Parts: sequence; structure tokens; C-alpha cells
Amino acid sequence: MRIAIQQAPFDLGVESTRFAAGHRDVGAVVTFTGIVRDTGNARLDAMEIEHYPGMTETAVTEMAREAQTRWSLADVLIIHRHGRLETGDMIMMVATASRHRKDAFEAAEYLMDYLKSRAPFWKREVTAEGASWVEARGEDEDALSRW
Amino acid sequence: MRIAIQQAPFDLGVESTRFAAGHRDVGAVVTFTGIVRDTGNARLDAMEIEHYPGMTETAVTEMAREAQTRWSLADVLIIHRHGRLETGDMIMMVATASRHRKDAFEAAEYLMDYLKSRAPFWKREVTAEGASWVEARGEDEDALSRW
Amino acid sequence: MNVLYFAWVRERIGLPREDVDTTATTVAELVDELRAREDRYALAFSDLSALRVAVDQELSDFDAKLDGVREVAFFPPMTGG
Amino acid sequence: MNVLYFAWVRERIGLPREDVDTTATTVAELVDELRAREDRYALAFSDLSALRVAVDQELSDFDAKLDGVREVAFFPPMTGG
Repeated sequence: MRIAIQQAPFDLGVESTRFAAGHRDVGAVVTFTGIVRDTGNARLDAMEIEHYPGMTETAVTEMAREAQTRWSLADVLIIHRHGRLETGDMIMMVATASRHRKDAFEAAEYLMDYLKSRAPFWKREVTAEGASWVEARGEDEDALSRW
Repeated sequence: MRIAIQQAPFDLGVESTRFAAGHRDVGAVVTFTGIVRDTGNARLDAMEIEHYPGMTETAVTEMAREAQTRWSLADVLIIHRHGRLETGDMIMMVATASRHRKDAFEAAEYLMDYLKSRAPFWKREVTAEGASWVEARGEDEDALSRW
Repeated sequence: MNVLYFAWVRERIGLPREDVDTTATTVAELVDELRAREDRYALAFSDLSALRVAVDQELSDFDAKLDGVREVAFFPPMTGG
Repeated sequence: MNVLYFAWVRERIGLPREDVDTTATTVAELVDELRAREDRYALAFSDLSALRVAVDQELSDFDAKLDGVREVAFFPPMTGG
């Protein structure tokens, strides 16, 4: 298990390759990558991500441990950036490894749902018209009820 | 959209990076990678994958097109190998890109469910005790009913 | 008619493909003709529920008509992914 | 008590963190004390349903006791991922 909360960019290719290698008992690897994209109305100049140092690491580690108790996982990787990002930049990634695809998919979705609504990150979008905090979406909160 | 049915290995890192880059409107990329693993009882010497040249390409392309009509996807990638593979070798990968994570996850799971049971590949496991064709699992067939 | 066999169907029949002269109008009739040939065919086609069929490279079923069809393939349930 | 503010709570109050002398026994009492201080606090805490609270870096609620607690944080619903 590896958890990294960092300002620096990460290399999806390197991380995916390293994560998928070296397990004799893994048949399925799922990765999710979150990328900064333009929002509906305005072209984004930047996305700023604030977080709660200390709590972030604890909360994210706890999510990964919980996923490992709920599903049969050989490994879990979570990388989440903070600071100022631009359109096209990778914000975060999750990877799960398991014998079977069902466990790998479900655990990755579980982690994404919890990272969205329970990890202490706050996104702020900066456009030509000004900056505004991204509001939590009801459907993201609702997504937690399936677990 | 890119579909590759090939004997040659592929580089998950290179493919993931290339796939995730260069879309202004993509917020979510999901990848699934299938890897040869030892089975329950015996240590695997090799996995041999037979396929139906011609039909394979058509069937897999059709699955990708169907996923694009069912979900809002910016891009789809499917690579599937055939021939002789060893434990730890990557068999195949699927990648989906979308604005939202729900579409990317669901489309990747849909494609995996269909590739498992509707793409003309047949796996044969070679162990010290001999070779045997992998039997289709009822639960894989059942998985199709959710779509 | 170009007839193809994959996986254990290919192994049991001992051929990956063959050209078959047939008057069959459906896949089921073609199967009956093949079964009547030799034991290895009878064995390969002994349990149709364990077989799948593609007609002109599209997944089909044993009731499918063979009008204008050029290629029929028989194989076990697929195990891709 | 070390009190932290994040995102628009931080912006409204104008501080990322402060040391607060308090006799509050619950988070709700601490909020009442802060509200009474100045308009910017009253504004930040005007709608508790729009706020979340962490007690010693663990997600909690406004009824939580403050016995032995060293750090309380207020912030809007999280938007990670």
C-alpha cells in the first residue's frame, strides 16, 4: 500500500507500470486518474487545491485500509496532489490490484467515492471571471450510500 | 478509439500516458489491465490464447462502439494479446476517458464483461500436470445481465 | 461452406478449418451432417449447450439460416479478457 | 484550543488557524462563542448545514465533546478526487 499526498506532479505511466508489476497472484489492475478539465461555462486558468495536512494522510490511509478489509486486494495505491494545477494536469490517481476484476473495480470506485466526499481537499476554480470554490454535488454524497 | 489485437506485448505505462493526455474535456480516465496469474492449484508454465482472426477485431470494435453510445466517452482504447504468455505478462487492457468518473468506470466494466464472454478468445492453461482449456464461468455470463 | 473450429472443438475434430460441401439450410442441419461423418465429429458436437456458433463472423445460434453464408465457426464459450 | 479554517470558511474569517481560549464543552458551544466575537465569524457560521467539522483530525459533528481535544477544524463539504 502506498499513499502519497503531494504538490509535485506524478507520472501515470511509471506509477501504473510499477504498480502492475511484481505480483504473482494478481490478475486484475484498475487505475483511475482524475484530470483538471474546463468546466461548463468558462475556460479554466487554474485549479487550486487546498487540503488539511495531517488529517488528509490519516483519512486517505484509513480509506485504503477499509477497502482492503472489504475486498480481496493485493495492493492499493493513492496519489493526490494539492496546490495550483492547470487544465490537463493530473490531479490524482487510484490503483487497485486483485485476483479478480470485480474486486479491483469495486474497490477503485469505493475509494473514488470516499476521496470525493470524505478526504479533506477543497477545489477552487480560477477563470477570467474570477475564482470560486467548487461546490460538493449531491450525487457525490449519494454515491456513498451504495457502500 | 483504438483497437489492437496483437501477439506482441504492450507497454501499460506508455499506453496509459498517451491515452490520458491531450483531451481538454476529460476529467476521468479508467484503465483495466488483465495479467496472467497462477491458478488455484498449480503453478502456471504458460497461458496460450487462441482467437478468431477477423471476427475478433469486428466483435471488439462493435463493443467499443456500443460503449460509446451508452456512455459519454471522449475516447476508448482496447488492446488484447493472443499467443503464448507467461505468469505476470499483461494479457489485455481497456481504457476509457470521460468528463465524469461514473461514465468512465461503467464503460470500462461493461467492456470487460463483454470481452470476457463475447469476444472470440479462448484461454488454455499449461501447468506441470498438463494443459487444459479455461472454462467459462457462470458468473461471467451472469455479469452481462446488468447491462 | 468454410467451417472453422476453435479451442477444444478444433482439438477434438483435429482440424482448424475445412471446406464442407453441404445442402444444409440451417446451422443445426449442418451439425447433423457433420455428426454423421465420423466419431470425432459426433464427439465434438455431442452437447450443443457447450458450444457456440458464429455465422459469417457474427455470434449466432443453431437455428440460423445458411442462405448466402460463406463461413460458419464452432467453439466453446469464450474466455477473453 | 487550536482552531483551523479551510476553503471559504478560512476566507470569511480571514485566518487559516488561531489559538482560542474557550470554556466550551462541545463543538456547538465553541461555534456559539466564535459567532459572538465578530460579524465575520457570525457570517462564516451562519449556516451550519453548509459546514463540516473535524475534531483532532477526524471527521465529527457539532455535538462532539471537547474533553481533551487539542484541534478543531471547520470547513465546507469536501471536494477531493
